[in-house]
Amino acid sequence: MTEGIILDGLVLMVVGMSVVFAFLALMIGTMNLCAAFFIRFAHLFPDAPVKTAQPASKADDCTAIAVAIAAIKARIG
Amino acid sequence: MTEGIILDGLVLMVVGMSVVFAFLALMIGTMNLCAAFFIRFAHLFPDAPVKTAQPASKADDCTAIAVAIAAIKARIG
Amino acid sequence: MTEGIILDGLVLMVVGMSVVFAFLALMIGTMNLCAAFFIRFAHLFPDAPVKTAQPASKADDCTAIAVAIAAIKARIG
Amino acid sequence: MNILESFKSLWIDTGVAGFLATGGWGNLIMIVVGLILIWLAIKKGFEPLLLIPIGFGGILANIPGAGIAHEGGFLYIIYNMGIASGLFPLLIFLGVGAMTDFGPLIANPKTALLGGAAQLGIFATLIGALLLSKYVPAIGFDLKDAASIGIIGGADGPTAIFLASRLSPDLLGSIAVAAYSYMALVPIIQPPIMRALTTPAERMIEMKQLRHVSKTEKIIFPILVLILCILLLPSATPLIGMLMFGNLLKESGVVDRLSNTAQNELINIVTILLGLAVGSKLAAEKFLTIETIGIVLLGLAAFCVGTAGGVLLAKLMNKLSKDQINPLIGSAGVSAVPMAARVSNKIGLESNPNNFLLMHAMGPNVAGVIGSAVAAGVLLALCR
Amino acid sequence: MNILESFKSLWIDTGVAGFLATGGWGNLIMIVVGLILIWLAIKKGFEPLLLIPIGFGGILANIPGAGIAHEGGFLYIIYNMGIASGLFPLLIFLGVGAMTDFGPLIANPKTALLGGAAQLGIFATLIGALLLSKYVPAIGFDLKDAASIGIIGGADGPTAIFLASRLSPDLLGSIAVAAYSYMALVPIIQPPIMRALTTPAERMIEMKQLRHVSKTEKIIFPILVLILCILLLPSATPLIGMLMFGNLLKESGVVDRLSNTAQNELINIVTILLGLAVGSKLAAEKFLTIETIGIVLLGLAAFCVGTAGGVLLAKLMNKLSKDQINPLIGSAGVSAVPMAARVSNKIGLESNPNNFLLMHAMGPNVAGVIGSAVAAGVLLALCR
Amino acid sequence: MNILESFKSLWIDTGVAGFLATGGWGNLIMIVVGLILIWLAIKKGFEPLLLIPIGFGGILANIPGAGIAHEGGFLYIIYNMGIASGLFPLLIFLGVGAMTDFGPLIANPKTALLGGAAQLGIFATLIGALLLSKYVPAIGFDLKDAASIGIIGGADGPTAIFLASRLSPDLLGSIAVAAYSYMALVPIIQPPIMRALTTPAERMIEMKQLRHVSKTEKIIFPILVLILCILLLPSATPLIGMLMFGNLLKESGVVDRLSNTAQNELINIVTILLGLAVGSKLAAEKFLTIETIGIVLLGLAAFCVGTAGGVLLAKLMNKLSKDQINPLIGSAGVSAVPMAARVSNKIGLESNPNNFLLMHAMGPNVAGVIGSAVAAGVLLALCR
Ligand code: NA
Ligand code: NA
Ligand code: NA
Repeated sequence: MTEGIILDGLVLMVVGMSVVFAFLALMIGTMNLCAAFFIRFAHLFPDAPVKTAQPASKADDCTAIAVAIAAIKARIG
Repeated sequence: MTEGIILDGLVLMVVGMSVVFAFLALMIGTMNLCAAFFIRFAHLFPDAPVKTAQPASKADDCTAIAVAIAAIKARIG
Repeated sequence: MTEGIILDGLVLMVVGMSVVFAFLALMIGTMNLCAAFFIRFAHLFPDAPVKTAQPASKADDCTAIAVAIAAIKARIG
Repeated sequence: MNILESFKSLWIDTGVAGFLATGGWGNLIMIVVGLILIWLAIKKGFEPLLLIPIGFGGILANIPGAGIAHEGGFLYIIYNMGIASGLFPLLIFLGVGAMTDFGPLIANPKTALLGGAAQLGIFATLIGALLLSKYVPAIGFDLKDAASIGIIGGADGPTAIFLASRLSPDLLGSIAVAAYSYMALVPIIQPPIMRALTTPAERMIEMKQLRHVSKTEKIIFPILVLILCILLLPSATPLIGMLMFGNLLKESGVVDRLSNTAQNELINIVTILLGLAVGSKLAAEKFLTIETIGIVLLGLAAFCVGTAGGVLLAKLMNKLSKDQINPLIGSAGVSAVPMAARVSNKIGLESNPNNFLLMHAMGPNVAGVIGSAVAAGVLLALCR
Repeated sequence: MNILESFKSLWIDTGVAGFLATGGWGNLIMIVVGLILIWLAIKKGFEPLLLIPIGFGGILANIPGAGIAHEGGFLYIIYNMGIASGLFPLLIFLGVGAMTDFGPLIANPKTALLGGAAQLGIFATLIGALLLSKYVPAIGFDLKDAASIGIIGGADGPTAIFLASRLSPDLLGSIAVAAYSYMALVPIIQPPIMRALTTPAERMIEMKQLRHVSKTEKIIFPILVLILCILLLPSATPLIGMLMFGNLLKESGVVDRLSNTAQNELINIVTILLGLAVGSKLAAEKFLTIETIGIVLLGLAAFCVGTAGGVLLAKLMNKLSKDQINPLIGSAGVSAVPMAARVSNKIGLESNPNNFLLMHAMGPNVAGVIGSAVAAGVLLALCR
Repeated sequence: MNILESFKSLWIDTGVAGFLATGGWGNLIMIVVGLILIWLAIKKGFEPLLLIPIGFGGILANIPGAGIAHEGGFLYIIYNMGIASGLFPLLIFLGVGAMTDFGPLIANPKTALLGGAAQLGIFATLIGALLLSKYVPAIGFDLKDAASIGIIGGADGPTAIFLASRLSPDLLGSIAVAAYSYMALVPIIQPPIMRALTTPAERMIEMKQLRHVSKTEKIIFPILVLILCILLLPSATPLIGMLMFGNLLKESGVVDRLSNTAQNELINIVTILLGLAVGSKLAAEKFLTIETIGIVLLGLAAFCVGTAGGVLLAKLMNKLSKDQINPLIGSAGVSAVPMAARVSNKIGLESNPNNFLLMHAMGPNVAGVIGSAVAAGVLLALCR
């Protein structure tokens, strides 16, 4: 039986390493696809940080108090 | 029975909106009383931020270390 | 019986105060030993703040990004 | 254990196999839904603080075989710890209270009524839900479900989550998603209604400067509201109580370290966990139903009716009261703080470039939060 | 469901109806008590960080019908999570440890004895409580209650809450309120006693400058105290252990991010929840009794005896030791950090304008924290 | 109750008596072990953020009679709340994700394979553990124990704690201590292996500048990895999911307040509690065994094999791929972020003073975190 358990260990090693490599290989593949896509269409994705509605609309705030309140629900809801 | 449940909905609407308005109306009333009171006796409530004992007594602190320690229990207890 | 409980209180007082003083006395004793030791060998304990490995090794960081990442596992994981 | 068996058992556990198994397609769709929520949050700025965690929680909850949202799973544990117990929404209300300035409401109390009128959306939607379940065979909302759907009209996240978690937890996911999505859409939903119900002349009305509010009044306000709530509607005191506790921490001026923690670290930590836990309720079998479509439509109706209610009462008050009221501030009564108030300000500026309504709209706006908490209290008291 | 019935059922649930119901007046009074605590905290600066949450929790706990402090209510949940388990007071001790500088004690170890003498208040009060319950028929404190009341004399919040939650949870509310109130009153309670027990000459004594304490000594101190506590009194190690763990985080100098979080966000979050949970123990039926009056009087006695004990031992030590000790620093032994040390400093300055006792008083002051934790350990060990 | 009896009962409870009682010596040794861990953390800078709390927790857990780590004790409560439930390691992974920049990996994807090869240490050690328990009578590790020991080779704290708490909680203490200690020793363990397996020529290889990675790619990456994990290995999704959730919070750029809290206050609070709870598993009867020596030796082997695996694959890839790869970055695949990457950089600079490998090594380094989480998923799926 202890034989058996050592074998189990070997099985785990084979299976485990294969899964790890399979996972990472697939990850690399998709990342390369992504990369290719983004390098090809880079112009479509200006690197400006994404904006949320609220900082945008913060423009029309006009008093200090408003800014204070702006923190509320828009942030948390 | 489904008739009944729709009626229940109408009942909830009537009761609910009345309670909401009653609550807010009472709130407005008491707020107006408050306001009247405070506008009348404004001079009694100087708008200086309320002080706690410890900032007050911080006066007699004389070393940096004391300030550090002052944070302790007086803050939390 | 209520007599008994008052006596219990007195016992607690005697025992309690003795333990409190015993504890603090021992504490004072060990602290004095420590102090004696440290005053004797002060030169062995330069008062420089203790350093951890990572700030030390931060030296060989060469890009902003590295500093950002430096925060990770070395800190937590 | 042998290699083939092991690979086979791993294969059976894979998501691929899971999605192909019976019912698996549902999980797949829900994961896509979660991704859409995340996309809306990041690219369209839809309430990202809530919709990113909710969307992510929805994805995690629908991973076949992982059981993250089932007994023993960590989202299940977080849900029971914070939402089934009611703690998370209440702690968020604590932080919201510590962030809220009731000054504009104290300065012009009567605008609070607008925060009441806007709650019409809640009850109208409740009836709508009951009618739907009567006439649409595929939909079967009972009174509790209807109440939970109605509260979407409160346009207030924690209140909706608190009520739904008490009355119909199964709908919590879709209700929270609808509530937060429509809050994000307020700038698109409200303006047409506001324009339709007001005349150019009304939209140009300038309101007189708000009076100064003293520190003492601001300290007394939360206590006063709490006392009123205790006297009239104890079932609303957990919500109103924590909101006012947070506000008292802020206004008292003597416990800034507690107030700051409540409105920053504490609310942030709770938001992350609350979002994930709400997402864990986006189970395919509950979400992928005609009922969800019903909830989405009803939620939209709720916002519209609430907006209309607020604007119409504002028109009426403008007729009756001695100093003028611009009806545009009525729509702010739906809460959705501070978005709705900003919308009032924006539409006001369109027709009168130097008419700043923001501060005037903040009154009904924060009153709307109180109003929907009160409405939730009534529903809790009568639908239990 | 019909309109009249609904209004009636809502009316029955109102606080108004609740207060008019049998026993309701008690809740009403407790709510007033809560408001008074909040008023004292805000207007008089009575330990606001604790008394605002405690007062607010007391109000919420006494709302008729809301059941916020009963099984299923959120304060009930918070209480069990944090106080019944003992976690909250220990986490606060963690933060306190991270905020405390034991340097002045390390520089002048013998002053630690003053922190011992001041614990006399604990045990004297314990006996007082037993005498009261013997001679006042309306009062029935058993040994555990007496011990919990005595610990008020420790002038240390977390220790009092930790001990009372273990020995007599029903008295926790009144004990915590008494402890924090008297801590706030230290500047009023102590000076007369200090003046009465000292001669003008003694009050003018100047003490010699404290020696410099090295970083290494400060790192070793918490470990040394923990080891002593392990060897002598394991029952005190949860309290002493967490206090010293916090202090080690601070002094080690290598985990500042943990130390800062422990003394800021973590302690703030726990303080909010702890305060509310303690307040949830201010139930009318427990609080509105002759026993509470007893506790209030005994608490005052505890502070007075403790102060006297410290001062008298200081006088004695001044006689015996070679370098002089100003008896005014003895009163600081009651802990109530740092208020009591400030009082010593203040009274000292009165009789000698350039005699700064603050640093000298910090030694007994922090030793008092250790002393009361040790006393709590003895009571836990013998009263269980 | 009388004085002598009381003193006697206190004496029986003292640590002194406890240490002298049967089995007491074990507790004493464990307390010394805890002190050594704290000393290593403070004086040698061994992962102080974890080893100080773990060491302190170990001391508290071994106080005779205090029962701090037994049912009802506060460390027992914290352990069940946060580790038995799996929450703490997952919340730490959330914070780690929010701190991690996957840019270098996205810029050079193929280096991810190195993060796979280094996981060889996990499985080799697993087999080693089984062999040990076969040939050493005093050691009896079952498959679950072996898997938990193997994961030390993952060189990743939260992953090790998460897996061990699921498969063999009794070994958690020693496994966590071994994992963190060897992570701290990476700068000593890896260099000789790296030098032995590489030629001077290889060590001098300069790699070409990494390309710029756009914001959008960084946002898509965590979602992509999560989807892959869902499709292939749901058992790893709690770990990978929270890691990627944290990273999404960071990269999305729209929820900075959540991201900041996740990587600061939240992770700090959890670290303090996690460390104490892990320490509570340092019970004498479990730790003072031959098995612990086995774990320590196996853990070292795990790091060595992992390092070798990474370096050897890097050599191979360098032969095969068109643009050169410096084998020194292979060792970074063991994770131990960012220490291992720094080591690669350091050794690289030795043989080529203007060859900065840090950024190139960060790719395998962060890939190693993903790799060990995947390995943990396989072990969870097959050893349950
Ligand atoms: Na509302
Ligand atoms: Na004390
Ligand atoms: Na790894």
